[in-house]
Amino acid sequence: MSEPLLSLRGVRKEYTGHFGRSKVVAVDDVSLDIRPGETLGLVGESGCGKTTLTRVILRLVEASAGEIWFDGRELLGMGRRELLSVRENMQVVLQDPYASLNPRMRVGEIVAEPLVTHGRVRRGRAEARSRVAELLESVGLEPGSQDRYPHEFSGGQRQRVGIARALALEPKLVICDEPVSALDVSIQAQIINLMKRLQAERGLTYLFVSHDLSIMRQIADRVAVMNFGRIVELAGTEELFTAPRHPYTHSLLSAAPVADPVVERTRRRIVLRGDPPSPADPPSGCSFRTRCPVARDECAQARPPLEEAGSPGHVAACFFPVRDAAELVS
Amino acid sequence: MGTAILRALRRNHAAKVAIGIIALVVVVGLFAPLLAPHDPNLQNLSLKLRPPFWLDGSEPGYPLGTDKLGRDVLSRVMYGTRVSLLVGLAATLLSGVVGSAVGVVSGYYRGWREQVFMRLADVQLAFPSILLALAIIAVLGPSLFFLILVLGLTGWVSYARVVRAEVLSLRTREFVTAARAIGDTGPQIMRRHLLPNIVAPLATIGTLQVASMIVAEASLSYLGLGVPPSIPTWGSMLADGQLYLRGAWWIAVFSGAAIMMTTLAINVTGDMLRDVADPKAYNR
Amino acid sequence: MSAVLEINDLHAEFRLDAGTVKPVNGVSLSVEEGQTLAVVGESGSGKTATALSILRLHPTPPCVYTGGEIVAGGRDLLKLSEREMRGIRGNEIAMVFQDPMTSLNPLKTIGAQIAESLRLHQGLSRSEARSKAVDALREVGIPTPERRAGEYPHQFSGGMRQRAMIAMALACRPKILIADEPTTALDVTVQAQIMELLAGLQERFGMAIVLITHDLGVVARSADQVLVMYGGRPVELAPVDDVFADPRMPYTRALLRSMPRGDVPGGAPLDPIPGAPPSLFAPPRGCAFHPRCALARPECAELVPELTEKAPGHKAACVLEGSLR
Amino acid sequence: MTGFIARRVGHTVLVLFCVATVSFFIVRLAGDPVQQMLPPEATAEQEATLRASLGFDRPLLDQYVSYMTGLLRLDFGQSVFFHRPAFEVIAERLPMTVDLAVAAMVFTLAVAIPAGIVSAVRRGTATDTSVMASVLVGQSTPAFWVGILLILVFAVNLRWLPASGTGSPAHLVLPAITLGLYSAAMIARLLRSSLIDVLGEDYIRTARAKGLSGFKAVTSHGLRNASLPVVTVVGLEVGSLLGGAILTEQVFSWPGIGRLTVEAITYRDYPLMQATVLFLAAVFVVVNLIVDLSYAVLDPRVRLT
Amino acid sequence: ASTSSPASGEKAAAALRVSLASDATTLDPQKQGDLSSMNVLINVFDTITVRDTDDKLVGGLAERWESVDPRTWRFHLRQGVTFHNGEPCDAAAVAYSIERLIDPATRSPIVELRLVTKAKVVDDRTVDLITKEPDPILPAKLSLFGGVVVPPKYIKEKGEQAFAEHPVGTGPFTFESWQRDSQITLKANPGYWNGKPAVEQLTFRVMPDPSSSLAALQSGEVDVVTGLTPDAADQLGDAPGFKVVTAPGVRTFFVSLDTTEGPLKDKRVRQALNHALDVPTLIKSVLNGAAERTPTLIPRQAFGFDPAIQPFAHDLAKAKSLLAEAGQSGGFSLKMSASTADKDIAQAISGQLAAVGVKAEVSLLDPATFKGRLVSDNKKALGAMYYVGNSGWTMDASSNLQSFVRHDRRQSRWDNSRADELIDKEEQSVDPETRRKAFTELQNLLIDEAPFLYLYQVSILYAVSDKVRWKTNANGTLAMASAKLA
Ligand SMILES: Nc1ncnc2c1ncn2[C@@H]1O[C@H](COP(=O)(O)OP(=O)(O)OP(=O)(O)O)[C@@H](O)[C@H]1O
Ligand SMILES: Nc1ncnc2c1ncn2[C@@H]1O[C@H](COP(=O)(O)OP(=O)(O)OP(=O)(O)O)[C@@H](O)[C@H]1O
Ligand SMILES: [Mg+2]
Ligand SMILES: [Mg+2]
Repeated sequence: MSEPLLSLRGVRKEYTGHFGRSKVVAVDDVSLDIRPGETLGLVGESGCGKTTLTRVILRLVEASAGEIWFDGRELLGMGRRELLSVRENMQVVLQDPYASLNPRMRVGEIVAEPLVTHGRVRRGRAEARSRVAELLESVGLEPGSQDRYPHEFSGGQRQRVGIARALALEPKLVICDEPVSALDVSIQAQIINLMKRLQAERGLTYLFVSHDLSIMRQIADRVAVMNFGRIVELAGTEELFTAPRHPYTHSLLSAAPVADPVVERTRRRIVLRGDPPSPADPPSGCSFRTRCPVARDECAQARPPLEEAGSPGHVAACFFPVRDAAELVS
Repeated sequence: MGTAILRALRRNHAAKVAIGIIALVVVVGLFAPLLAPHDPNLQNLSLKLRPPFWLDGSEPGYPLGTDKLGRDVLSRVMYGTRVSLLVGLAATLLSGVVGSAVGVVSGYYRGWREQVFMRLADVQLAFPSILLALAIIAVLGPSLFFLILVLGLTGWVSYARVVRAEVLSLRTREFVTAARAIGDTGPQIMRRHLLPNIVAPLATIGTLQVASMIVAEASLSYLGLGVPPSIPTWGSMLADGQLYLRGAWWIAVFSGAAIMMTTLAINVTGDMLRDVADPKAYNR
Repeated sequence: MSAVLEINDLHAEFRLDAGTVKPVNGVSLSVEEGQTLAVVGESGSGKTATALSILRLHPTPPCVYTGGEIVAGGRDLLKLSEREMRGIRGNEIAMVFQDPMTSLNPLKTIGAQIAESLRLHQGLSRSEARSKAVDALREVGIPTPERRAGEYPHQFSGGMRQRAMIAMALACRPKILIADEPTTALDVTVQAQIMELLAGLQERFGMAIVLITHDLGVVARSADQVLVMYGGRPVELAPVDDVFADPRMPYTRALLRSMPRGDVPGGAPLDPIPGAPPSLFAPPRGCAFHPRCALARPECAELVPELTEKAPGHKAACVLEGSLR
Repeated sequence: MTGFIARRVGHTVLVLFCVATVSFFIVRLAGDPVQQMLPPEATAEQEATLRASLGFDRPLLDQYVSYMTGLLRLDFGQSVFFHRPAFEVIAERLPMTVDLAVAAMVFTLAVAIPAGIVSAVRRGTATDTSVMASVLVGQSTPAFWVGILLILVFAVNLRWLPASGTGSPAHLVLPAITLGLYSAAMIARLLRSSLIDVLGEDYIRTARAKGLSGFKAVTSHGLRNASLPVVTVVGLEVGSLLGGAILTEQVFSWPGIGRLTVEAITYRDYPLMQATVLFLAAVFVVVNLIVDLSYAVLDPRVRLT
Repeated sequence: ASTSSPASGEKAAAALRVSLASDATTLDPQKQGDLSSMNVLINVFDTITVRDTDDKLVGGLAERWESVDPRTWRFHLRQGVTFHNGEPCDAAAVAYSIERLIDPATRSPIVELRLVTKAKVVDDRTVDLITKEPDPILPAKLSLFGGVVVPPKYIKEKGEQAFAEHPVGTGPFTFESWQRDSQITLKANPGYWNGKPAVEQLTFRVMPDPSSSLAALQSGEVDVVTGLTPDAADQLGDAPGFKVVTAPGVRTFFVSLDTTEGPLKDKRVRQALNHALDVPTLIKSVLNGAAERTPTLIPRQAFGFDPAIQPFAHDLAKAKSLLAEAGQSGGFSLKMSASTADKDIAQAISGQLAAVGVKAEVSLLDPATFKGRLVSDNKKALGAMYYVGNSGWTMDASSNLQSFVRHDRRQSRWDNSRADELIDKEEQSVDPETRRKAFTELQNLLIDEAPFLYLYQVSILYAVSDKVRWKTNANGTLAMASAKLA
């Protein structure tokens, strides 16, 4: 297997509130490898730390601990200049297509901005225009859209602009933080297809964040499940969907509705009890235990480590990995 | 924004009238030397306190009457336009530039810069501006420039606060995150992404402030802290005329009407701008 | 069983300065006691507009109800005075909104907000209303409701807020509950809890639910009948199985095909609907879907199809006849 | 909470320290009380003698240090002209100032709240337009002008109210209106726009869906939410009502702090100028501290940390 | 205070309400130097000598006085005068008062007694004032607050602070109450040595805005409005029941010229400017006639005024030819400072000078700044010209010339050795004839050399309701003892 493009080792991020407000551990001891050319999916519930993890990787927020290796270089200790060169190879597509484009800039300027910042082209030059036109075309927008403002576009088109901006520098890694969750279902599919096509054409590597498991199944090669700042399960996509080990993964899979009334009527669902705990006041031991249908006393004592569970490359953090979903349905 | 303004205008008749008034005022101000029938400072003591043309005792050639030194009220009101607008605009611009810079920097960087600037703003707000005006004008003598300086210096805080609040919310917006991910530096982000997005609220407070600066000039004139007397201003005419309200009311009334109309027009325009700038509040 | 709510050819439009939009354009539907009608459609298709029209909650102006009738409890709601309408809102017909954070007043306690409608409609005293509010919270599964009733919305998690909204809506035992995307803002696990809760409460109290959603999965799970909307018009109305098994409107079919499915292995490219939903300010001529429709015919650009019965109990608005499979 | 208060008190002290320092130097820019005290025909020796006996001949830094150390002992210095402690001179005016400020605030709120509500609820109608137009007229008319017009109408022509002076509640009416007009206009506008924002919030729709009438929804759900941004401005306005009443006090011969400030300035009475500036600043910061604290009362989400 | 309610009618019989533009600073008569305080205190305290309503110097607390030697003035006191608290006003009290005034610790802003070194009690009713140099006009100076007499025992017992809070004098009114910046109430002193005043109660109301004080007069809240400018007085118009009273005053206005440099160095230019001014028109138009022309710096009532001296005639042709002679036919520009209070007149003067090509750019300063610059050691602080007034309350020409003429005086910008000699002569001689001659020569010199632009002495204006009978004296302080209410 090839060297990982991105490697996280023990990454941790704490947010400390001002003046004695309790601290939140948003990302807790995360280690991950992303191989060149693959799509690693990251799922988890709201507030589990997905966005924070992507921002730590992009060094938009400073990690509290750990190491991040990208393309053989350690990111966290880098200075500003060095970081700028890394950024050429690591770009981001953000969630909200309405908020992620500056409403006062023309689409052409938005897409050209990375090129300008990195000195590839000069603002407003013909060369910049033609490069932008190419990029827009590759994401399925008319080259003539350059002179229009974001609000003149629909959500899906805006997300295409966001993707074009991310691709402008021809990065190796694109980090996608919920790129389709703000879009309509009919548009989601367009964007997912586009991203898959671009990956195939350009050999891109994706870190793809979503809370929607059905999208993960379509796009990811491997999926990491995150809960309370930690990776609780990581496996190849099909393996994860067919043979999950962590009760949390099970509950996620079971909760996601399927667009088929026949299936829905026959499905046996795991409905979790209670509410997710507050991040400011996490439970001891395994953080899922308060809602876990199979939790035992041991789960409160210590944190289960991420260990090989079943097939190679499948890891889960549970003292009592689930073998059969029936165990969970009460 | 431009088309939005036009669209808003089509609908908003008050704003149409308001912009018409502002245009008129600007034209009168610019071309006062051509339009005014007299030198505004030309005195004719034998023609003092003549009433406007429709009253008995009026003097031909002085349609709005004369003041106590026999100067033409119409010409003075026309010339006054220049100074009032100049004071209003320049002071607003000055406070706008200072305030926005402070606001953007403290909102974007936060930390010690924010602390320093916000404490400074507290001091400024807590310090009575009249004293500042007096000190500056007493030391440096009355002049247009210092008047603008004083008004400008006392007005920056409102910009700084609004801009800072605006920037605090903008900086968490995703397009700023995107710009940081691209590698834009702080100054680049402030210039390319933050400033263009606060223009609308700035324009709004700006217009409102122009109006209050015009009124403030009048108040300082009343306290004798205005511009040199050779420069006719609405404010000083209003202040002078206050004494004559019962007899020669026209001295104050025409300048007062000019102030009121202009500030009203500016305020209406400002309201319209705010509605345009905040479509959420508008389409409801 | 008879329909507790029946809407016939409802039209509502917004007369804005920038133009007139018609988000509710000939909507007809009916719901029976204990049944759930799901309204689906893309963003901007008029789902919320329809829901708010039922309670006449749109601001007037700019909204004008230009036609149709809304029959509930034997009366046409459009003909009632505002005063009479107030007696119906929250009492006979209640509503749950999408975003439980913004739909609750941040400055009032949860208990007070629930008690408000009890005092209004049932004339209860402050303390009676208060204790009934606690009961209502208990019904929706909030632990220690006595204490929680005195807390503010920000002290609740998202799921709890939505439960509180439901408790508020159900406090007066309405016959009809309109739920506008009640779970969209929530996590899947919490979403499942809420849907479960609604189903349980529907069983207990036998109310009719109009469930507005854009999630076909949610529809599949909870609906009896489905109304599909597109561009402000109803385009398909049928029992849930029929809609999924044999959609008669190309839009519905395309929507179903474009859905990524979590229960089948991925790999094959998805089948998206090209283009974007129509603007309500400048709707396309003819069938609003025709520019995106793979099966469009020339006449689709001219004529606006009515909602007609294509199969027993299965209505669709399309020139095509017969199954689309 | 205690942390918050401690921090804010720290800020307050810092701000007051800066104000004291700035005012100390600024008043000295504007000229000398000795020159104002003596008639022009005084000789240079007479001037020097008086200056020395007042201590203004000492090095500036010396004077600054003793002023600041005096402040620590709450000694604000001795008014040169009034021959009394500056603090006493100010304290004496305080009741009048407070009377006027309170009356003006009452007027302000009594006008602004209904005006703001009506025009927000009737947004876009003729009512809204006319209310807002009058509000704008109020905002663009200088106080000295409003004051004299009120006097001419209500005191001279109608003889309903006294033209100036103090003594009875009737004396308060005209100055309170004059003083409160600008704030009333400003708060009405602010309340309107903030209420319009709030009326578009989802929870207002929720309230209406519950069966509340539009009016009830505004009063029981809208007002308190809309009051949050308004309270800040009310706080700032209280500060300016207490200290900024200069023109109004002048026109109505009202013996308050504003006129004292003008007197201190015209006499160049350093200690008194410094003391009034410091006093006004203190009022301002304290009022705003109270405003911040009141957020916590108004808004349960605000935790003072 | 009363409103316009009918109640004011009955009170009016005994109570007189007078508006003041600003409040007294302190009621210790020796610690103030401002007109507002004096206006009040003149009614509570007596001075050693007095100006009567015809401006003659007459006895106050002293019945008569004489010069014992050039450096000693002897004052014979009136008998049986007591302070309001019953304390006798005897020679000891007078001596105490003078000594208190000249003691630096008192920090008195009253400067007239600068030459007095000592007050000596000769007997119970006789006091000698010793000066370090001859002071021929000392008795006149004592008609001002330099000659105020304060109660020694009261001050010693109650302290300075209490005295200022509740002043006790020998005057026609006793102090009642003081609400600062609002009003001061006095009561008639039944035991006043000069007879009980007709007015039972005297109230001073502080009203800084002239428009509103006139409004208060019309609405019946005050009976007398003082401190009016001609413009303000004009506003009362012909409202029935009220009138504006004009009384001759001594405050004399002129424009100081910087004769030490620039075009104004040339005496022809200075004469030209004097000819260019049309003072009668200024008086008529800008001051509404409320002033009287003065040929030089000396008002008519003052000792030393020579009625033979003719003022400059308004003569533009002559002015132009003089300018041409001086090589200034093209005109020139310079700055003219004035206090904001004199805004109009300064502009009008500038407007008249413009007729001969002289551009005098008016620079207005707030009164305090103006005064600060006027008395500063920088004689150029106010520019080449400034418009200023001089009170000259002693009604002796000496006071009018004192600080402006002799080259070493603080406000002098003229260096003329003959003038200096003449000043020395009038200031040091106690012989009236010698002094009169010196003044006459000085006035001629002032006309010839024209180191100033000579203007006018302004009248004192006040508005009264018809029921008030009262006449002010020329120094303009509000001695109300003689006032009556109809
Ligand atoms: N700037 C911040 N300061 C303090 N806490 C933060 C900050 N940003 C995020 N958090 C907290 O960190 C935790 C993780 O947040 P994060 O945004 O990474 O979650 P997420 O998985 O992306 O959630 P979502 O699905 O809602 O986007 C949350 O509890 C959040 O409240
Ligand atoms: N109050 C209003 N004023 C003007 N236009 C409105 C108003 N409410 C709705 N509309 C218009 O009606 C159309 C339908 O809106 P509606 O909210 O019903 O859509 P929806 O189907 O609920 O979409 P979503 O899934 O985004 O909630 C929108 O395009 C909107 O422009
Ligand atoms: Mg996120
Ligand atoms: Mg909706």
